[in-house]
Amino acid sequence: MDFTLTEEQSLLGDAIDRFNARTQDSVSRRRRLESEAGRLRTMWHEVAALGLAGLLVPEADGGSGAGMAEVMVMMQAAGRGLMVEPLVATAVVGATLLVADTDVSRRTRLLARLVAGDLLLALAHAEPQASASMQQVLTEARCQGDEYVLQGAKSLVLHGGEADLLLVSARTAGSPQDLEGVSLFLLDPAHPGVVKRDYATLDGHRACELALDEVRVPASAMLGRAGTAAALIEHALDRGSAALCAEAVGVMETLLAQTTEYLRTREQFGQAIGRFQVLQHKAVDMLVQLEQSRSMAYLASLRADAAHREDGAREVSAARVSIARSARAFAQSAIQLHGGIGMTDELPASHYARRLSLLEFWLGTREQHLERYMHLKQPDRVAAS
Amino acid sequence: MDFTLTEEQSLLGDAIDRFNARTQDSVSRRRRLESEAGRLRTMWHEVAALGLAGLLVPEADGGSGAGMAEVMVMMQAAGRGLMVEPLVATAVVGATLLVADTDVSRRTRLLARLVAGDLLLALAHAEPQASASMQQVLTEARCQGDEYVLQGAKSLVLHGGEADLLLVSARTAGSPQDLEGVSLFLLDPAHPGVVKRDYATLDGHRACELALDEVRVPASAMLGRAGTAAALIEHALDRGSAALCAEAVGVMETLLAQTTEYLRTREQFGQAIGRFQVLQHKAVDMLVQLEQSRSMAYLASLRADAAHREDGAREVSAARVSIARSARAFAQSAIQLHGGIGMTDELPASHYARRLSLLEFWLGTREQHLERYMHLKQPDRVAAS
Amino acid sequence: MDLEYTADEHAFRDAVRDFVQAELPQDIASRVRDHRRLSRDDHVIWQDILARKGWLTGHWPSRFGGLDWTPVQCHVFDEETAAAGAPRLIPFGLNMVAPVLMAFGSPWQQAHYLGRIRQNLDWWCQGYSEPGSGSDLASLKMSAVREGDHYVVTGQKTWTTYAQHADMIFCLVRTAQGPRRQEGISFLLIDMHSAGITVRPIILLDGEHEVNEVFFDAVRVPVENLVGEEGRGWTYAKYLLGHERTNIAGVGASKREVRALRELAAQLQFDGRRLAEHAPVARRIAEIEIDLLALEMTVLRVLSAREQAPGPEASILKLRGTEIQQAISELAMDMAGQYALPFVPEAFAAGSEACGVGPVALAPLAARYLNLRKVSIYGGSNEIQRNIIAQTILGL
Amino acid sequence: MDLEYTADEHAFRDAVRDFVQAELPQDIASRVRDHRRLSRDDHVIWQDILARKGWLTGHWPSRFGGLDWTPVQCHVFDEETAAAGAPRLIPFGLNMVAPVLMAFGSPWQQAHYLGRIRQNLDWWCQGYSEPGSGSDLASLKMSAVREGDHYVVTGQKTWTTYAQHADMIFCLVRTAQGPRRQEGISFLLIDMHSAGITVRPIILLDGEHEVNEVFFDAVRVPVENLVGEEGRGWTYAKYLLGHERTNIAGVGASKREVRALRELAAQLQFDGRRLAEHAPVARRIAEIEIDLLALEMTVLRVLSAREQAPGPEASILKLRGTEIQQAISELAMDMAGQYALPFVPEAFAAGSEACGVGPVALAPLAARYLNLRKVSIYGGSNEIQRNIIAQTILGL
Repeated sequence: MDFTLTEEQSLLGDAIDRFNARTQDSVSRRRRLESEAGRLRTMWHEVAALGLAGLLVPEADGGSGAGMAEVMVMMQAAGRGLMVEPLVATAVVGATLLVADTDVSRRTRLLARLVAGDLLLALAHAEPQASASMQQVLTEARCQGDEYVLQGAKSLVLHGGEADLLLVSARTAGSPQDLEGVSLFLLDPAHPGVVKRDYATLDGHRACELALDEVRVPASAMLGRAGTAAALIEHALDRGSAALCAEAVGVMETLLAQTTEYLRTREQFGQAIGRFQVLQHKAVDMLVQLEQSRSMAYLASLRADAAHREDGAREVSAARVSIARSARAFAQSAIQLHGGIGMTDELPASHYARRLSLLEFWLGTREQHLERYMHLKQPDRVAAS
Repeated sequence: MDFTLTEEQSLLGDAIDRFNARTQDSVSRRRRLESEAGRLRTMWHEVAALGLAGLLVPEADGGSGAGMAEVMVMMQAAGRGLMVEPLVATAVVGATLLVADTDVSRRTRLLARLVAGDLLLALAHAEPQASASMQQVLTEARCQGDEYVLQGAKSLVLHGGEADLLLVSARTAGSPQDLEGVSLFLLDPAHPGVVKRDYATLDGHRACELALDEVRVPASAMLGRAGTAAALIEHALDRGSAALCAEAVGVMETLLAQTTEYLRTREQFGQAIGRFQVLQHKAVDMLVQLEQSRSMAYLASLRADAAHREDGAREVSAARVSIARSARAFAQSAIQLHGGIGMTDELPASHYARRLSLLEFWLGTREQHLERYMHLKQPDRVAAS
Repeated sequence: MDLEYTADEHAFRDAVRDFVQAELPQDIASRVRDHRRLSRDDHVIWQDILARKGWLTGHWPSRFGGLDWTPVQCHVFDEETAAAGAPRLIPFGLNMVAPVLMAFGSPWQQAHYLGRIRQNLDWWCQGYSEPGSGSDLASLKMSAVREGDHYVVTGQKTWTTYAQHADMIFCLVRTAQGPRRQEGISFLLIDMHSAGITVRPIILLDGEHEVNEVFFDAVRVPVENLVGEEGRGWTYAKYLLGHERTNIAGVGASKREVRALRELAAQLQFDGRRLAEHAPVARRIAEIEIDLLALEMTVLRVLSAREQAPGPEASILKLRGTEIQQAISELAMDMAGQYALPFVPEAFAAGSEACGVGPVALAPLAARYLNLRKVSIYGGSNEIQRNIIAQTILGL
Repeated sequence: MDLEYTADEHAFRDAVRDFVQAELPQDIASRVRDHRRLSRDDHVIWQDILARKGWLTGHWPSRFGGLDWTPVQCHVFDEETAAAGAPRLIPFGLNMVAPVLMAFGSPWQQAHYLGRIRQNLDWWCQGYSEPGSGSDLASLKMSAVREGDHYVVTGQKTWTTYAQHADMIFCLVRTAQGPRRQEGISFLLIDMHSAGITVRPIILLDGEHEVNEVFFDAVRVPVENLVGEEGRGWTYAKYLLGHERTNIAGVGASKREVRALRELAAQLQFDGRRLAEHAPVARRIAEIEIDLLALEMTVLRVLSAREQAPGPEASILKLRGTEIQQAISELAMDMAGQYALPFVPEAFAAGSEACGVGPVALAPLAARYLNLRKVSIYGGSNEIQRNIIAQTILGL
């Protein structure tokens, strides 16, 4: 059992920190987000040049051939710098799906574009109907000759607006809650019948709603075998979840540093407010939340790396739940300890608090992950064994 | 709307406080509890002499003709003095039931004994099977000629061991969850077939388990009409619940005073520990819990006084839930603020904390009251209107 | 002891309910209920309606044109107007500067300013906080120098709620330097339209523009706008805090919000059932409802206990009131699930049902959750409230 | 980075599991699992079994007769023994005085006392706290006056866990008065069978006798029982706190307790269904389980990060460990429902299934809840732990 990072991993984190110090600030962040894809894409090429876009792509395909440990390092740094680039959508979830493509020539072609930073991806899986299960798929794909006709709606497609290629889950057989019968399609967002509603999210990212009305795609648009995509999607989402866990840790790191710095320098009643015991203890609880979250981010990353196993899924959801609870309390304390200034958009800390507060709603809400945790069978031994 | 006590009510509280100052201390309390009924009974005569046994008995029957406002005053004082006398069992729940007796001569005779302090009562209603409903009755009373044969088991009969007369709920018709079909029987604890298991409870009171094996009683042992006792029992238990609410407030009053006194006098690191902001804020939260509980005790008392109505029941359960939550946190803080000494049996504060911690399990647990609250229909306007 | 409302109080409730039903514009009410942004006009229109009825200042003493409402009447009024979706009354004139003027104002100030407040002619704001002063109010620096029959005011206020709408501001200013910081503070009424005043918006983390910085550059204020004596401003400010008739616990609005939670839970689906049947949600609603009931009883107890305004008990009401408001907003956001995420500013505006993403009621919930973080900070942070209780009630 | 156990660690786990299964007396294990009272013998028998195997001191360095277990091995050992229902090891000799003797003890002390601890020959207890000293340990007063080759010790210790069973006590005593209270404190080993020692029980609020007052009336202690130098006791005490190898987070025992919660929930009925299907209970169990998983990962992280003992991170482990222990005991009491109430002391003793009221597993749960209030108080209260973290890690 070993929690230490390799030198390479540490260097990766440092490189991203340096990159962020140069590029990430409130103004440029907002500009990138509010602009159309152009500006975002320029930055994404720089991100790709750091090796981040192809982090999970095998070396044989031109990528870094890294695993979830490196994703954890990357996402912690992304959190520290509050990056708004679509790392989770493209480099983690998207890459995991593309790597699994069995159409070798397409796989090679797309991975090359991915690694080069020329391909933004988005998984369109969640749907408007709230459900305890993250695996519910109502969207249908009817087989007609050598075509499939997609019909349905997708919600909260992370960075779907900017994506060059959508990965859409749809049901080719079975009923909404079945694991069997879910297939995955590669879809050009400009395809006839695809209606996108693109919007900003409160935590500084972007998403879209997707309406699919009689969207006809060739059978070859399918990734993998018909009806067998559920496990792959779950695995990709678990990797996305692990990435969010790591990002939360990074966000907390910066936010705790900002908060303690404020406590040390802000004076009231003739002394630094960090001298007040109640504020000290609140900051201590933040540290405890951070350290628990860090532990859970390790667990999630390592479990999402292994071949997808049931106890892996359970522990990824445990990590999401644990970090969601910590993050909620942590963000509340950070704002409270900053006082009025912590409520303002002017202060970077409030952006970190906002991201931290909303993170738990992406890729399965806390409620969904808790239900999933409770319903997955407990293995004989729970932790790390 | 008026929350002020009358002068008479204030005097009642003062009289009980004086009585407790004279009679209630850890040693005598323990002796009374550990002894057989004798010693307890001597004290009970003194309690009766204060007018407490017959507080709810109409003046025409020799009682004080008081209402739940006076019960609130009495129970707050009982809580302040940590009385272990069976006020709830006899003077509140028992008296409420006896007053409803339709057999006039028996009613007159028993109420006279009650007022004089010569009659200890216990309602045997709860049963061993855990249920969300407080109204479940599995114990059966089969009618055989002009007799009933009782068969079943009762649990946690508050002060059942000392009682001269048991009031036993049993089903003469219907199925376990039905409100219809529940009857109430007066039962001599020495009756053949009645097996009592008497024991102390962790919060310094006593209770018994009751096994009823082919217990034959005459039809006249029934109180009220067959099958109609559920509403009466519910009303009596709601009054008992209101009394427990008021007692919790009294316990908190003393315990908060003991705690703040300790904070003011105990020194550590060269100053009174009450100077530490974290401890101050914990004490403040205790005060807030006390004041919220006080408000809810008012509400419970007044609602349990009125003719029994559905929104009354709902608000009594709301009060029990609210006070249970406050009491749990309050007792924990009281112990924590006292440190090690708060853990010891030697310190009176620990007895108060123990009572406060366990109160929520009597006459319906917090869980049962919360379920009841949620299942009773919400009236158009909730509070105090 | 009697917790039932009297017949008079019931009659009053009916009168308020009938009036609100007849007079409150429905478009305003629906914006309030749906947590949309309110315009200056929304507030002014509703306050004008109340002013015409005399109810804007029903809680004022009759000698200042009020109706001598009892505390219970005030509570009933708050509850009924909030339930119907009325905007909260802007308190700065009605409940903050007014009591100070009644106690310490000159006859001219009373006649002029109280009259205009009663008729809803001026929008007031509060000039207390300064950059760096925060909870430590007495450290304020904004100076007022006497020149003839004017004060010349220079400095800065911050966190000034609705300064962008205001006609008047009441300010604590420093008129003298002394060893005790509380001395040398004066209480000044300043016309927001004066030359030299600049208002700069502060955008909150939910994108809302509620508070501002207000800059004063040699603003000339007539001396008749000094309240009471020079140098006694700190005393008046403390008096204000103690006599603020604002419904500090916010019970009426929270009751409306809890009803909204119930309605939302009844509408939304989760796993094909109503969210209201999802045990964890049902339980959280019930527990908040019970907390709110306990708070309401405490408010009534405090109000009934004395004719005059509550002292440190107000801190208890503020603590619990804000904790409950935050708990409601937290549950609401949780109920929104993934639809907590979208941020479509147009969806916050009036009549914009078409713009949102997901069920329209969900659009503002996460922003509202973030916005309500403020209630445990402003008006004396909850830490300060606990300090006050520890010192004044517990004697620690 | 690799969170899987190595093959060696798996083999070690299997060895521990097999040994415990073969050797742990079942009557002792069932008393532990059912929260019954343990006798002195229960502890001694189990520790003797471990001592014979060499595992009582597996975590000690080999030069003192230990097995040089890695931190991960220690964790595995704790987890497996706790899971099987082994009594916790009495830490005062093994994990508290031992590291001090290894670092500062004389060769004779090391040979004599460490040897006897390894063989489980002495039951040790800890003499730190005094009446009035509480968290402010340096205020201690018990005096030791040098007379020839003895110290004469007079004073009182309190909160002394299992003093009634102990053969030896290690004490902080005052050998000199000085301006700095920390100076003048010495570290002394005292035979509990010495003349002049009286042990008085302190009964806790759950009726349990765990702690004691210990009175010292001119007790004569040979000077060779002074550890290190006179007047340096405070340094040794701080070293002890930093090197305490006690499993401060109690993960193994808490995992056993969570399993017990699950079993209880599967047995008990509520409304005719298993309590495990009652959503609020199922959810609380899940949340505790998740908290415990996070704690376990943190323990492993801290243990793996360094060969030497954790510093201020230990405070984090203590905080979360005790919070989780208390949360488990709270849920267990709630699950007992009305059967939380009966207090039948005989039901706490061994083999007393017949005496209880209600389901036998429920009898000790409320008393245990009350008893576990202590864990956030002793060993440095959780407030003190937070102070430590604020100062040493956050630099506030």
